[in-house]
Amino acid sequence: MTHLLSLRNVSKVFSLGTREVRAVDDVSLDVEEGECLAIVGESGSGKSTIANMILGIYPPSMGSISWRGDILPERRELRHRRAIQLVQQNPLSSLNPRRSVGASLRLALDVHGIGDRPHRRDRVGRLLEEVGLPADFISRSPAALSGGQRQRVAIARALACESDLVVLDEPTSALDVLVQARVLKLLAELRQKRNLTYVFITHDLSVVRNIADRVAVFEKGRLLELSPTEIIFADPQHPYTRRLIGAVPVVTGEEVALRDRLMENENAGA
Amino acid sequence: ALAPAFAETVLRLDEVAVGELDPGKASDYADSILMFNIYDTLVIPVQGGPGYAPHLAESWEADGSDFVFKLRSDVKFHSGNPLTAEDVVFSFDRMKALGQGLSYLFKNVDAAEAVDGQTVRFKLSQPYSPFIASLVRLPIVDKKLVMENLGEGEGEMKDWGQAFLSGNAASTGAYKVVSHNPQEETVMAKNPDYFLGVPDAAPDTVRLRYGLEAATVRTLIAQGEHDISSQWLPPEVLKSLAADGAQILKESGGGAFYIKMNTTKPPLDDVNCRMALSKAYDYAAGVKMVAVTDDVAQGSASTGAIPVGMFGSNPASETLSRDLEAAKQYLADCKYAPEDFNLEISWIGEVPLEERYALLMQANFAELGIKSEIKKLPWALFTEQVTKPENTPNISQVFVNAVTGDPDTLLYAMYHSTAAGTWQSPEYLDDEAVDAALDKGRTETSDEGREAAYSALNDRLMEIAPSIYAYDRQSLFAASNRFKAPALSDPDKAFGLDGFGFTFRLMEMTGE
Amino acid sequence: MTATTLRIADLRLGFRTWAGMAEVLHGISLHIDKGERVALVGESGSGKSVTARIILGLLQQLRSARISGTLEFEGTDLDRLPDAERHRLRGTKMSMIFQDPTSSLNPVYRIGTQFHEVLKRAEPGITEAESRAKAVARLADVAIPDPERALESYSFQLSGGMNQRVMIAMALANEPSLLIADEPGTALDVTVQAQTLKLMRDLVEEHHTSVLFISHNLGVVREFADRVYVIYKGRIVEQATAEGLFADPRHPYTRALLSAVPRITGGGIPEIEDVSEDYFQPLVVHEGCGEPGEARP
Amino acid sequence: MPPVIRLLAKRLGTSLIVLVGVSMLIFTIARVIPGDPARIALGPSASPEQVQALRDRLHLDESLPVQYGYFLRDLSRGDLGVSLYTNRPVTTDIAQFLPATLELIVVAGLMMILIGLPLGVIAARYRGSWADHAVRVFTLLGVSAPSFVWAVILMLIFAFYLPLFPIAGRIADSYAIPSVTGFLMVDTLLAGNLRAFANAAWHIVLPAFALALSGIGQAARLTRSNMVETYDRPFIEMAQSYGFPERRIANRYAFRPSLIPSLTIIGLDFAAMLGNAFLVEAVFAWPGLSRYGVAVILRKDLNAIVGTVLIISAMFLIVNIVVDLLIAFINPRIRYSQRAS
Amino acid sequence: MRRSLFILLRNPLSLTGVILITLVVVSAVFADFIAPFPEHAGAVVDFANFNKAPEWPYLFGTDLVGRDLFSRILYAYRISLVLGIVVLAIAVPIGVTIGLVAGYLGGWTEYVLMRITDVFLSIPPLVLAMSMMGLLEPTLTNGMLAVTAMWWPWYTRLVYNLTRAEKEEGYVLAAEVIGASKPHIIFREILPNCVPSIVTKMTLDLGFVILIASSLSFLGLGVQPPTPDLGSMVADGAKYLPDSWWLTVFPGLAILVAVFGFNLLGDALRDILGVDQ
Ligand SMILES: Nc1ncnc2c1ncn2[C@@H]1O[C@H](COP(=O)(O)OP(=O)(O)OP(=O)(O)O)[C@@H](O)[C@H]1O
Ligand SMILES: Nc1ncnc2c1ncn2[C@@H]1O[C@H](COP(=O)(O)OP(=O)(O)OP(=O)(O)O)[C@@H](O)[C@H]1O
Ligand SMILES: [Mg+2]
Ligand SMILES: [Mg+2]
Repeated sequence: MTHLLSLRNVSKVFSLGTREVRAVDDVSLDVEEGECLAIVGESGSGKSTIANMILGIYPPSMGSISWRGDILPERRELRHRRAIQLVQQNPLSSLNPRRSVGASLRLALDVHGIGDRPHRRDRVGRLLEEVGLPADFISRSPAALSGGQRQRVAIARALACESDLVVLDEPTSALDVLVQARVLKLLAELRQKRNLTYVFITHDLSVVRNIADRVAVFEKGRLLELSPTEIIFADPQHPYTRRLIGAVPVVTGEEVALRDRLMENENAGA
Repeated sequence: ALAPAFAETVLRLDEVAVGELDPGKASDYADSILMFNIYDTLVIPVQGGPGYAPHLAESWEADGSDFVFKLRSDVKFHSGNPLTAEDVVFSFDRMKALGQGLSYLFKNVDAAEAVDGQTVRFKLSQPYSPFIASLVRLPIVDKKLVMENLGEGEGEMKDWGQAFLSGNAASTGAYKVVSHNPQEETVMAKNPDYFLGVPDAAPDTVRLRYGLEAATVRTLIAQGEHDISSQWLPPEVLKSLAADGAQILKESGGGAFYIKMNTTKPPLDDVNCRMALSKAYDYAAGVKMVAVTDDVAQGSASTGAIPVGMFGSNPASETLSRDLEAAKQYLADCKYAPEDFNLEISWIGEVPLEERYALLMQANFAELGIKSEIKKLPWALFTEQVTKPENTPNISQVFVNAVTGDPDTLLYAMYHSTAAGTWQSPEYLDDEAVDAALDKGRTETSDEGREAAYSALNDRLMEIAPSIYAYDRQSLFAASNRFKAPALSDPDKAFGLDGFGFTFRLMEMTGE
Repeated sequence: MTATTLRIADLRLGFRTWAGMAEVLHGISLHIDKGERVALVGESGSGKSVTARIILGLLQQLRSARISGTLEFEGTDLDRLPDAERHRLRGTKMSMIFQDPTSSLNPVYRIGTQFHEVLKRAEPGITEAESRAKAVARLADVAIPDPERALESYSFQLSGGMNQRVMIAMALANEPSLLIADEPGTALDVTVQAQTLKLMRDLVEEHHTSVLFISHNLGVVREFADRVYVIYKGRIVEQATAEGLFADPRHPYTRALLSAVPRITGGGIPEIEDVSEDYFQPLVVHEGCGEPGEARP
Repeated sequence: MPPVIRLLAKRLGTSLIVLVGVSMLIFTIARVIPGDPARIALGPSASPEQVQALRDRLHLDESLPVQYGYFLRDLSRGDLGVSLYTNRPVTTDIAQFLPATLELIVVAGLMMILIGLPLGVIAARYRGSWADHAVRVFTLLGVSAPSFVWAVILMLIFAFYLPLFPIAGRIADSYAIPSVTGFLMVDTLLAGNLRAFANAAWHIVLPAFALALSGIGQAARLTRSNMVETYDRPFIEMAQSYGFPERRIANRYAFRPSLIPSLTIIGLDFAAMLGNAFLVEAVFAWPGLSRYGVAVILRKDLNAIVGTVLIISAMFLIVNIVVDLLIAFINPRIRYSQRAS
Repeated sequence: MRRSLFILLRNPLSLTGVILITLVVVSAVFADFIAPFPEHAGAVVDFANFNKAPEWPYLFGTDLVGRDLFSRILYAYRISLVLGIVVLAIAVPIGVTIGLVAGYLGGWTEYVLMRITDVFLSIPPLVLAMSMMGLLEPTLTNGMLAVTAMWWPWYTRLVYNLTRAEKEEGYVLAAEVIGASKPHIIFREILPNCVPSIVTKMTLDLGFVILIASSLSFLGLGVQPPTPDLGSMVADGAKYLPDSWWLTVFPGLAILVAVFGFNLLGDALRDILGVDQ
């Protein structure tokens, strides 16, 4: 059986003048068709670097990435670009402020020649509706949208390519809770409907708990553990994972209980 | 400090940049002032009359085409070296070898040789009557000093002392160089050991500044910070200064303002076209432009090719004037139609006054239906462009004067066919009658003979109109009242050579 | 009866803009007793930060701002105070901590220099040496391992967590009676944030400092605050003790807010509206949580 | 401080590359200007043989790269060739005229900093007030006329109508100051002649101010806009919330970080003065490099053109390196960071 | 639109700028109708009325060949504006393209392009233009070329810095992920975001081009007579100070007014377009 995407011994080294930073260190993991794989870790742990390598923004320094069994070349072909899409953290900068919503969405259609020209406009309208926005947003400029709306446009853009895999790099961390909830809901629904695969990058474990099938925990560029979500939260193997979960601010008593239980283990383990 | 009565007297004047101190290269007005005061020559012009008087030479004799000079024995260079015939020979050889500045004046001199310590012989290749006059342009250099200071270069004479002489003097003159900065100023001080002595009244120090703006000079004089302006002040500024009480000094050294037409390029290769232009030019307006007061101007109406007062000139009363009708007739005879014209009228960037003449011509010629465009040329580029007839503008403007005071030095370089292609001769005139008259003028020895030759020349030049003879030039200087300069204010004490009026030893400081 | 450190009544704020007047605060009232930790929670743009800035008197300088209402600090009406007096309160009696600790410290001066400046607020004549000794002690309080070195450093040479501690040490250095914390540490990693919040909580408890704690994160508020005001679009919609609020949220907005927080125990994402008419329902005050001087329900 | 040394080394390297580029560019330009330099230099009466001899001496008949090779060879010996115009080594000429220009530029630069920066600080601190508007008008006027127009206007007012300042020159004739450094204001002090120093200073005021005006305007505008931006940064709000005195916030907390981006541009302005000095010098008869520069270009004096431009560009690059070092000094981030940006 | 108006009207200086520029442009465009002596823009000589102080009908006096200065200044504006616009029309596309390409592509391309830019930047603009003018005949066209040669690097520098900042923005990443071509990203995505800064700088520069052109003609390298040119008028008039002050003062003020106006307008535009720096 081939995985949808697999990373084999992938490392990424950045050189800063005389110093080298090993942002990702010998990571191997597979993404299965249709799943939502969460990648969690603290700032600087290499999450975005992994995402960028998956997207082909830059190649790995070592190791390989393969798509449905084929190793991806350094210069991606258009079909690979189309297959893997991205939703970024900051909805403010991810849309070109000087182009209308419609123009940003059409770019994907034009580049990949999706649909015939005259019908592309309608297609853009349908995409907007699919993410819960009125079709007349086509001519709006991003500046006239709220954060949540922008994030929906960004999602629509990822959908436009009819891709198989969407990498979501902290897609909701800049949003208010209410808005976050709705965007997460939308993402879950779309996954269902379109049979999408997600790589969901976040530092918010409470989000992960509610959306991911499997969780990969990163620290300083290394993959610490990778397990199904249930298992991670029931019985985290790594003290670092426990610390992460223990630090999540919570609002209900049950949650406190779970946290306390994990912290106990942690103390016992130490 | 010293009491005012004994205070050092300073004379301050200015000229255009840049002052050339090397006698082998000196050529323009600023250089002349330096040469006439720092160096001496074998002869000098007679004050208040025509002719040349002995100076470093006690006497001379012409021997066919050879000239033999007897030198004074009491002359010492600033270095203390005595003046000998060797120095004269060296100065001549150096001038010829460098081939720059006014060396062309000595084309007809084959060699100079020292007969003995105090006697020099010049051998001319042909009879050349202006030769004596040319000698005022051969400053005598201190050979011994120069030889001690030769710079890098090839051959026996290396650089001929060019590096040394560009910043130092090796001379006998009434003034010594204190400091010399070719961009800024030359400071000169009295030479107490001058062989003729220097009167006490003459300025102790002279500061010759270069390249001051007209407005600066105007204010400096008004504020008592400057003494003599250059001759290049625009008439308006002279007017303002005169109104403020400045004295106006003048010098007419046999020069004129010529508007020169390139006779090799269409349409001005046709004499009728040239005649048309010279008839269309508004002479009266041109003279009015340089008027300072009702009776003083930087120029007077011209009468022909030769300035009034020189051999061959027409009487002062026969002034040229505009004749548009005649111009139209000439134009009708011209083989080019007016619409074929697009005259390039150039003017020298360093002489802003010429811009006005360019505009005047443009307006004048437009009345004949002739198009023209005005082109500003820096002097250096102009002198280079005129070396090729095809690069030479249709019309150029130049002020020319007789560098030795002799008409030959004014006219030969302008109109002889062999002299074509210099800033003086952008006409590229090639006319047998003119050449013949010019050759006659320089070989004739009698005054009558020369008068006749140049008169014929004048007539011929009026006939074929290589130039528009715009006006006879007179140099005006605005000056403070701190001194007197008889050679520049009293016609009876004037010299017939441009720049010689600036002999500082003849000036008198009078105090504030 | 406990003394009230800060009392705000009917505070209104509008900004003049090119599109006319933009009303930001629609008459909010709140108070903080001595030693009490009060939170102000609400979504982005609801008016939390502007409230903090008005308390410090920073917004008053802005010419486009129009402010009305009462501000009382330790019993004195701040608006009646001469400017100089009011200015003197800043950094001495009131101090503030900001969201992003690293960019809140001046990048071109050493921490020690900035600390000295802060200490001079309370004690203008303080010498370098004295201030250094004091700063070292304060930094030790916030568990900075090598305080001497930290003082010699620039902000960009320290980690975000360290800078946050430095900020806390500075804010408490002059023993203020009111500390305003505007989303402290939300720019930091969760683990670091949790640690510094705990540290801050211990310190203010020790010094009996009153705290106005501003946040959009209900979880953080629950761990830190005694009492909570929920603000929605410039209006306080619910006020209650922390316990009371989380146990029994009564305003529709608060309820929506709470249910929108994903639970670490799982349970999926609930269906929620971002905006609803219900959110504009009038203020709900829990028992014993009313404003002083007002009739309590 | 190794990072600073590394920064310096890197900037020097880059500057050297740029300087080579400059020399190639100007070398080419100087050689394709129409006209025969040898003919211009020797004048109309020189014979063709003499002209050819000079052409040979200048290698004018070789190909351009070969000529450039000769140029580099001479340059490596510190020899920029001989000026055809003054017949002196170009280095001598430049050494003679440069100090006057530099003195003018240094004084103007000081004016730019000492007047421009405080104006900017005031405008930023009182932004929106009448003081801000007044500064804006003043600085805008400063940048709105070329320095020669200001030179002429200042001269007209303060030298002609109100003869408060001298209208030309560097010092009154009556002072004879031995030239040591070429900087009159330094030489007068070295000579211990305070009156001469005062006189020289008095001469330099108008030209320097005319030259500085646009720089003052630029510096003030830039400082203002950078400071206004800095005022929006969190650390200023923090300083305000701690009640630091407004003056201190303006003069220290907001000013210093704002200076960092301003300095780069101030460095460029300083360099622009090198060019503008040409114009001001012409008006005030200031015996600097300008007249020489204009004259050599007009006379196609190859060596002098290349030499002058090269020296001016080198000074420009040096100024920029100095500015970079200054920034490194002010900005601890560069001083301590491992990477040199 | 309403916001722009608000910003303009709020600031009296911006309004002044708009008014001044309107005046300048109107006088340039309608010089034929406004100028009392339109023919004085060319080669006219009138020695009966030369060097006259301001008096009716010569509002600003006459020059040394008797031409009305006021008329000549109006026509000089025309030349200056044309010059400014042409120079920018050539320099801006060149400079912007190089800046975009260097900033976006990085690596060797960036190094080479930016060092070339540095070469042009490190020759003082006036000196560079002078050398260029020495190379070419002093005509208006060549004047424009010379000014263009010294102008483009400033746009390269500006756009290069902007591009490097924009490159980090998410929308560029988004376009790359989609697979958009480099030209598309450079010209369709990044360039539009640089436009406000470019337009603002162009407005400011229109003034500066006029300044530089004046400086060139002050040195005698610019427009040739009889075409009126503000810089040469100041330069030529300066010789007649203080007596014939009008020859210098009015052209000088004319430069001041135009450049001042463009500066104010540029400032206003910066506010309206929300350009920082
Ligand atoms: N282009 C780059 N050049 C140099 N270093 C880089 C680059 N991109 C990332 N790094 C470094 O690599 C490490 C990992 O960065 P990365 O952005 O992947 O972290 P992250 O987990 O996404 O963090 P965050 O939660 O803050 O987004 C960091 O130390 C970062 O400084
Ligand atoms: N100077 C100002 N001029 C105009 N409007 C302002 C100004 N400052 C704040 N506002 C507006 O006031 C409202 C409240 O802003 P405030 O900063 O208090 O929000 P907040 O609750 O702190 O939000 P966040 O969680 O995003 O920090 C916002 O809509 C903001 O746009
Ligand atoms: Mg990241
Ligand atoms: Mg806030």
